[in-house]
Amino acid sequence: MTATATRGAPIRLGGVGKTFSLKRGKSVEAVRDLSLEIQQGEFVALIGPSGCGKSTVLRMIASLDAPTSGTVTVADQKPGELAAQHRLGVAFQDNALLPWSSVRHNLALPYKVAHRPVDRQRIDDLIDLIGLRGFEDARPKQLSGGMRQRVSIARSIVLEPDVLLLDEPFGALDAVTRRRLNGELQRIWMADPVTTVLVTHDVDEALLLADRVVVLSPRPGRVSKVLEVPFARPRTQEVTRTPEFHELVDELTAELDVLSRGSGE
Amino acid sequence: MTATATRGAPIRLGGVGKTFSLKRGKSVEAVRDLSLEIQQGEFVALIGPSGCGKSTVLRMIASLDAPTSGTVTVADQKPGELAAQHRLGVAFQDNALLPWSSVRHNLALPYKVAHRPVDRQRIDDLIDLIGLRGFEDARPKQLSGGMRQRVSIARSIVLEPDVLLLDEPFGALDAVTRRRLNGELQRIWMADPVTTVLVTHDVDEALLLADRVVVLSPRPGRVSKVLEVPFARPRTQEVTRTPEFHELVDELTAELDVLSRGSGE
Amino acid sequence: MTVMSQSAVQEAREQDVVDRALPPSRGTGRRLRRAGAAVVHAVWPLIALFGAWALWVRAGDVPPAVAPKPGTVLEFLAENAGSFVGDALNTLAVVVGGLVVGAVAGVVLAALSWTSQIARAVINGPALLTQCLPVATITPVLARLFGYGVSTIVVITALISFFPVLVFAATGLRQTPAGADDLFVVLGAGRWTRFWRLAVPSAVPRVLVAMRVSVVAAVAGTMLAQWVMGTSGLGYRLIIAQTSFRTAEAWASSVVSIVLSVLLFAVVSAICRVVEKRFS
Amino acid sequence: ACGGGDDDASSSGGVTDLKVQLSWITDASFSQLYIADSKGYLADEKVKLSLIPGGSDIGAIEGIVASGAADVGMSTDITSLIAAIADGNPLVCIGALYQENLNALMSDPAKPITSVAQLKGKKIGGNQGVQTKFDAMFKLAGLEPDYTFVPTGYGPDPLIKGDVDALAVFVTDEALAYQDTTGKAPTLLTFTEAGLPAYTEPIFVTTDTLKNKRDALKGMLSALKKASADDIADPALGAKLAVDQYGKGNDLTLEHETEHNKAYVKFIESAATKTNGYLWVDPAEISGPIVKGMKASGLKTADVSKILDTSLLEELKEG
Amino acid sequence: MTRALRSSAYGALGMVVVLAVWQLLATTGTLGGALTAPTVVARVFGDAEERSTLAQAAVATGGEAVVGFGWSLLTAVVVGLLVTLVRPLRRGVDQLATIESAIPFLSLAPIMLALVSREHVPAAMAAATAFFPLYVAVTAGLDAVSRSVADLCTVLGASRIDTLIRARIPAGLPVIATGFKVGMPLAIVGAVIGEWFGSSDGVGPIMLAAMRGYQMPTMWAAVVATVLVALVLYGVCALLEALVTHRFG
Ligand SMILES: Nc1ncnc2c1ncn2[C@@H]1O[C@H](COP(=O)(O)OP(=O)(O)OP(=O)(O)O)[C@@H](O)[C@H]1O
Ligand SMILES: Nc1ncnc2c1ncn2[C@@H]1O[C@H](COP(=O)(O)OP(=O)(O)OP(=O)(O)O)[C@@H](O)[C@H]1O
Ligand SMILES: Cc1ncc(C[n+]2csc(CCO)c2C)c(N)n1
Ligand SMILES: [Mg+2]
Ligand SMILES: [Mg+2]
Repeated sequence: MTATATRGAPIRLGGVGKTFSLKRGKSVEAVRDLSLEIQQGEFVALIGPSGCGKSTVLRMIASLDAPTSGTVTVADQKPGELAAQHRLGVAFQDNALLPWSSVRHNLALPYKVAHRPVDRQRIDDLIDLIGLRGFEDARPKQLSGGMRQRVSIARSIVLEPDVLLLDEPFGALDAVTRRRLNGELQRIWMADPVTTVLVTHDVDEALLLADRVVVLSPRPGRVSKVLEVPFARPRTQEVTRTPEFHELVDELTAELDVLSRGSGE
Repeated sequence: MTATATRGAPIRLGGVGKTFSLKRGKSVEAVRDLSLEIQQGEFVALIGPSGCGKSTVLRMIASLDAPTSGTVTVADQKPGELAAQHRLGVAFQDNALLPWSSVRHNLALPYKVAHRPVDRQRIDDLIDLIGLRGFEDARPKQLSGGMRQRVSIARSIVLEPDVLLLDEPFGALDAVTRRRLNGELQRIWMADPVTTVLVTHDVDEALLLADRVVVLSPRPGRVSKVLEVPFARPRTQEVTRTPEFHELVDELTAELDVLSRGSGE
Repeated sequence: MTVMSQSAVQEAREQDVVDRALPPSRGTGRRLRRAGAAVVHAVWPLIALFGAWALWVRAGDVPPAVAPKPGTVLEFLAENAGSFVGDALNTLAVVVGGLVVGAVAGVVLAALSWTSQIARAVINGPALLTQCLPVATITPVLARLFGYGVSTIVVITALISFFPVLVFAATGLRQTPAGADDLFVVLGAGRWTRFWRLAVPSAVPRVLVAMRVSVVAAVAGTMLAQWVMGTSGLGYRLIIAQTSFRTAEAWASSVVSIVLSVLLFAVVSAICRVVEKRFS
Repeated sequence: ACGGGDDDASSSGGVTDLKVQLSWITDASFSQLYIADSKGYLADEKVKLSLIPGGSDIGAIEGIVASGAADVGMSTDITSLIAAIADGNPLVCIGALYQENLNALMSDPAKPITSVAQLKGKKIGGNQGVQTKFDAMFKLAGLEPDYTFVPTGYGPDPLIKGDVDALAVFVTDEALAYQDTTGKAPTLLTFTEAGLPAYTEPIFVTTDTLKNKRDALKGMLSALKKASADDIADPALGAKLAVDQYGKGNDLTLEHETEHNKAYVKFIESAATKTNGYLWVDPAEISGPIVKGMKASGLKTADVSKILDTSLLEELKEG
Repeated sequence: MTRALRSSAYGALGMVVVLAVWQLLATTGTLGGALTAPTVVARVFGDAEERSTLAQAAVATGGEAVVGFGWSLLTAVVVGLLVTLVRPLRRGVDQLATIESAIPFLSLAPIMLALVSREHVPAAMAAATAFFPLYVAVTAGLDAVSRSVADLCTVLGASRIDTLIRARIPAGLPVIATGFKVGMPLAIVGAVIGEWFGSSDGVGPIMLAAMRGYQMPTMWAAVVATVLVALVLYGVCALLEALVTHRFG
C-alpha cells in the first residue's frame, strides 16, 4: 500500500472544522471535527454526498480556505508552504483555466510561475495524453466541457508535484475517455507515487485508483468510513470485474446510501 | 413508448453541419451531416465521446448556435421561436446561474422573464426536490459544485417547458443523489412527457431514462447508432439489474469504445 | 465571470487568520487595533504631504504668492473654522446634487446606447464634445440656458461627473457573466428583461469604478464652476481670496475642498465595497 | 512665436536676456514691446526680451515673477501687484504701460449709467472677483452696496441680451465688441471715475532683480519709451506686428487688432507723462487715490516706498 | 470590416444630428450670441489660412494631450502596480491620488510654473487631470481577478509579481482600457487649460483671444478643431478597448 521512497509529502488534518457564514447571521457548518492522516505517497479517494464538504477539505489542504477549528499540515508545515514552493498540483472542480490563454499557455503557466524553463516536450506529451492535439492554440471558450477538464488535469501534473489534489477531475468525461485517463493517472502515479487526494463520485474509480477510500458523511462532513483497497497494482479493468471488487463497490454504495438517507437529502 | 397527447414539440435536424473557426484560418468541424427526428414527447439521450459535438447539437436546438449547413426546426418552426414563447427549458453544462442572485431568485428568473407571476409554492417544492432547503438565500458562490448543478436542473423545469434540453445535468452529483434525481426526472417526465434531450456520459442513466439513445461518433459528430430502449416505465433501479439492461449497457459501451479507439483520442 | 476582487479575497483570508489567532473574548482589542490601522492609513498621506509642502516652502524660500507656509494656512483654518463650515456645506450640496444628476444622466445615456448601435453613436459624439472643452468656454452658453445662478453650477458639476459613468456603464452593460447571455436567449427574454435582469446587474461593478472617479471629479467641477461663476461656496471663496491676495484664505479654501474630496471618496469607496460584495 | 521664454537670463555677448511674463496673450496690448524689439531699440540697449504670454487671468503674474520663473512681470492692474507686495512678496514696480484703469462699467446707451448712484439696485455683471470693486465704488460714493452681482463669462453678450444693467469690461475690448455687434457705442463709467484709479500693465521685478540687473532694466525701459512714441504715432504698426509676428498662432485679425491698438495708445499718455515721460508711475497717485480705492475694496496695501521704485525712470528722464 | 464601416456611418449620423441641433439653436438665437451657427464656423474653415492655423493648433494641443496622457498612464500604472503589490500602501495612496486630483491647479498657476518648466505646462496639466481616472481604472482593473483564477495562482505558489503579470494584468486590461476613454478627453481639456498658463501655440490661446475679443466664429472654429482631435484620440482609445476586451474580456 505505502509506496517506496517517494517525493510525496504527508498531509494531516487534526479535528478540522469549517463553518461558512451566510447572510443574516446564518451559517453553514461544512466540515466538523474531521481527522485524517495521509501518508507520504499515498493515494486517497474522498467520496461523499454532494455538498458534504469534499471540496472544502481539498481547499483547506491547498491553503485556499482556513479551517475554523483544528489544524491542517502538509509536509509538517502550514498548507501554504508547499504551494509557495510550487510543489502542489490542483485540478479544481471548475477547471479554473485562464480564459485569455491558449491550451498551451495554460499548461505552461505552472512553469512560468515557478520560474522554470518551459518544457515544451512535456507539454506536447501531455497534450497528446489528454487528446487535445490540434487544439494547442484554442482558448478555453473554444473547448468542450470535457476538453477543458482534461486541460485542467494536465496542468495539475505538469510540474510533477509532491501533493496532487484532484476535485472530480473526470466528471465531465465520457466513460471511455474517463477509463483511459484513469489508467494514465495510475500509470503516472505508479511511476512516481506522490501523495494524492482524489474527490470523486464514482465508486469504481475510487476503488480502481486509491490506496484508501474515505467516505464523508453528509454536511457537516466527518469521516464516516475508511476502506483500505486490497488490490495489487497495476489495477486493470479486469480487476473491476472481480467479485471482490463488486463486493467493495456494493459496500461503499450501501454506505453512501445509508448516509444520504440519514440526511434526508 | 411514445407518450399520450402531450405538450411537447417535435425536433428535426436535417443534414446539420457545424464548423467553428479557430485562429489563423484553422477550423474545427464539430458536427457533420447529422439528421435526427425527435417526436413530440419523446425522451432522447445523446451520448458520445468528449468533444464530439453533443453540446453543440443542444445549442443549435436551443437557437444558441446556427448550423453551418442543414436545418434545425423545433415544433416546425425556427429554433428561436420556442424560446421566445418561454416554452424551452435548458440546463447548461456550466450551470449559468446568475452570480448576483440567490437560489430562490435564480429559480424565479424564468417566471420573471416570461412575465408570469412567480409561483412561490412551486419554487419551494423544487428547492425541496433538489435538497437545498436552508440554502434558499445562498448565492451560487456559496454552493458546492453539485448544489449549483441541482439549481440549474430545477430552473430548467420550473416553467414546465415543451422542450427540455439537459446537458450533463447530473455530472457533478454523487451516485446516490444522481439516482434519486434520475428517479425524480422520470416521475416528472411521466406525469407530463415533454420532448427531452439529455446529454449524458452515463450509459446506465441514458438507458434508465430515455426512449431512444443516440450515440454520436467522435468529432465531427454524426449519428453512429440509435437504440430504442425497450423497458416499460416506470423504470426502477431493479431494471438496471436485469440481464437485458446489462446487455444494452455492454452494447452501447462497446460502441463507444470502438468509436473512441477509431478516433485515436 | 464572477468578478471577485482579490483584495476582498485576501481581506477575507487575512480575516480568517486573525479570527483564528485571536479568541473571541479579545474582540475589542482587535477592533481597537483595526481602528488604529485605519487611522494610520488615513493620516500618513496627510503628514507626508504637509511635510513635503513645509520642506519645499522652507528650503526653496518660496514667496507667499507661490505657496504660503502650511503653518499659516492651518492657522487660518483653525481661526476661521466656523466660517468654512457654511461654505463647505454649500459646496457639498452642489456636489451631491450635480453628482446625482450626472450619475443618473450617465446611466440613462448608457442605457440608451445599450439599445442600439445608432443610439450609441449619436450619444458618444456629443458626450465627448462636453468633455474636451474647458468649463470657462462653455459657461456663457450654459448660463444662457440655465441662468447665472446655482443651477448652472449644478449642471457643470453634472456635466463633469456624467461622463465616467456613461463610459463605464456602457461597457459594463455588455460585460455579462459567461453563459448568462445564452441563458436569457433560452428563456426567451425580451430586450427589456434582458436589460433589467442581466445588463444592469452586470454593469454594477464597472459603474462602481466610475462612481469613484466621478465623485472626485464632481468636487473639482463644483469648485471650478463656483470659481468661474459662483456667488457662494468654497470655489467662490477661493477666487475672491485669490483676487484679493489673501493667500492663506485662498489656500485654506483649497485645503477644505480637498478634504471634502477625500471624505466623499472614502464614503463612496465604502459604499462600493458593500455593493461589490453583493454583485460579485 | 515670441522667442522662447526658457533661455537662461544670462548675458551673452554683452546682451542681457530678460524673461517677461505678460498678463495676457501676445496681442496688440503689448505693441510697445514688439516695436521696441523689431525696431532694434532693445538691441541698442544690449537687452533681449523673451516674452512669455499670459492668459491664466488670475493674478498669477506676481507669483511667477516672485518665484523667479520670469525676470519682469506685467500684470493687468497695479492693485494686484500692490496687494502682493503687501502680502510679503519681494516685488517692486518700476513703471507701467498704461496710465489709466482700463476697466469700466458698460451700459446700454438707451439706459445709460454714468454714476455710481445710478448703480443702486441694478444687476451688474463681471468676471469673478470684481465684486469687491463694486462694493468699493458704493463705499467711496458714501452708499451702502446695493446691487445684484451676475458672474458672467467673456464677451458683451450679457448686456446685449439684457441679463445685466451694467457690465464690467475693458474699454479696449468688450466695449469695442459691443459697438461692433450692436452698431452703437456703449455708455461707459470708468473705474477711475467711480473712484478706483489704477495703472494698467504695471512693469515690476523682484527687489533682487532690480539690484542685480539694473542696467538691463534701465535699457528695457528706455527702449519701451521710444517704442511708445512710435506706437502712438502709428497704431497700425503694433497691430501688424502682433498679427504677423509676435502673436502668430493666436489667430488674430489685423482689422481687429488695429482697432484695439487705436484704443490702447490713448492710454499711453497722460498729464504726468508729459512731464515725466512715458511709463511713468506717480508715487502720489499710488499713496493717494489708488491706496484709498484698494482699502475700500478690502485689499491690503503697503507703503508707497515699498511698492514703487521710480529711480530708473528718473535717471532716464535726466539722461 | 462592414461593422467598422457601419459604426463609423452611425458616428457620422450622430455628428449630423449635433450639427443640425446646433444650427437650429444658433440661428434662432436661443442661446445668445455666444453660440455661432455651424455654417458660420464652416466659413472660418473655408479660409485656407485660418484652416492651417487651426489645424496646426489642434495638432499641437493633441500632441500635448497625448504626451500628458502618456506620462499620466505611466505614473498610474507604476503606482497602481506598487499599491497592488504592497497592499498596506493602497488606502493612503488612494488618498494621495484623490488629493492630487482635487488640487485646483487652474487657480494655482504659480505652483505649476514653479514645479514644471513652462513649455511642459500643457502636458503636465493634461497629465494632472487625466491621472485620477487612470489610477482608479488601473487599481480597479488589477483587482478584477475572478476568484477561481486567484485561487489558481495561490495553489501554483505564484509570487505577488507573478500573480500580477499572469492574472491581474490580463484580467484588468479591459477595465484599464475603459479608463483610457475617460482619461483622454480630460487630458485634452488639461492641455487647453495648460496653454492658458502662457503658451504660444495650441488652441488655448486662440480660444482666449477669441473669447475676449468676442470673435465667436473663431472661438467655435477652435472648439470644432479641438473636438475633431478629441474624436480621433477617443476613437483610438475605443478601438484599443474593443481589441483588449475581445482578447482578454
Ligand atoms: N464560500 C462559501 N460560502 C458559504 N458556504 C460555502 C462556501 N463554500 C462552500 N460552502 C458550503 O459548504 C458546504 C460544502 O461545500 P463543498 O463545496 O465542500 O461540497 P462538496 O462536498 O465539494 O460538494 P460537491 O460534491 O457538490 O462538489 C456546502 O453546503 C456549501 O454550501
Ligand atoms: N465556440 C467555439 N469555438 C470554437 N470551437 C468550438 C466552440 N464550441 C465548441 N467548439 C468545438 O466543437 C467541438 C464540439 O464541442 P462540444 O462542446 O459540442 O462537445 P461535447 O460533445 O459537448 O463535449 P463534452 O462532452 O466534452 O462536453 C469541440 O472540438 C470544441 O472544441
Ligand atoms: C493689457 C491687457 N491686459 C489684460 C488683458 C486681458 N484682460 C484681463 S482682465 C480684462 C478685463 C475683464 O473683462 C481683460 C480684458 C488685455 N486684454 N489687455
Ligand atoms: Mg465539490
Ligand atoms: Mg458538452
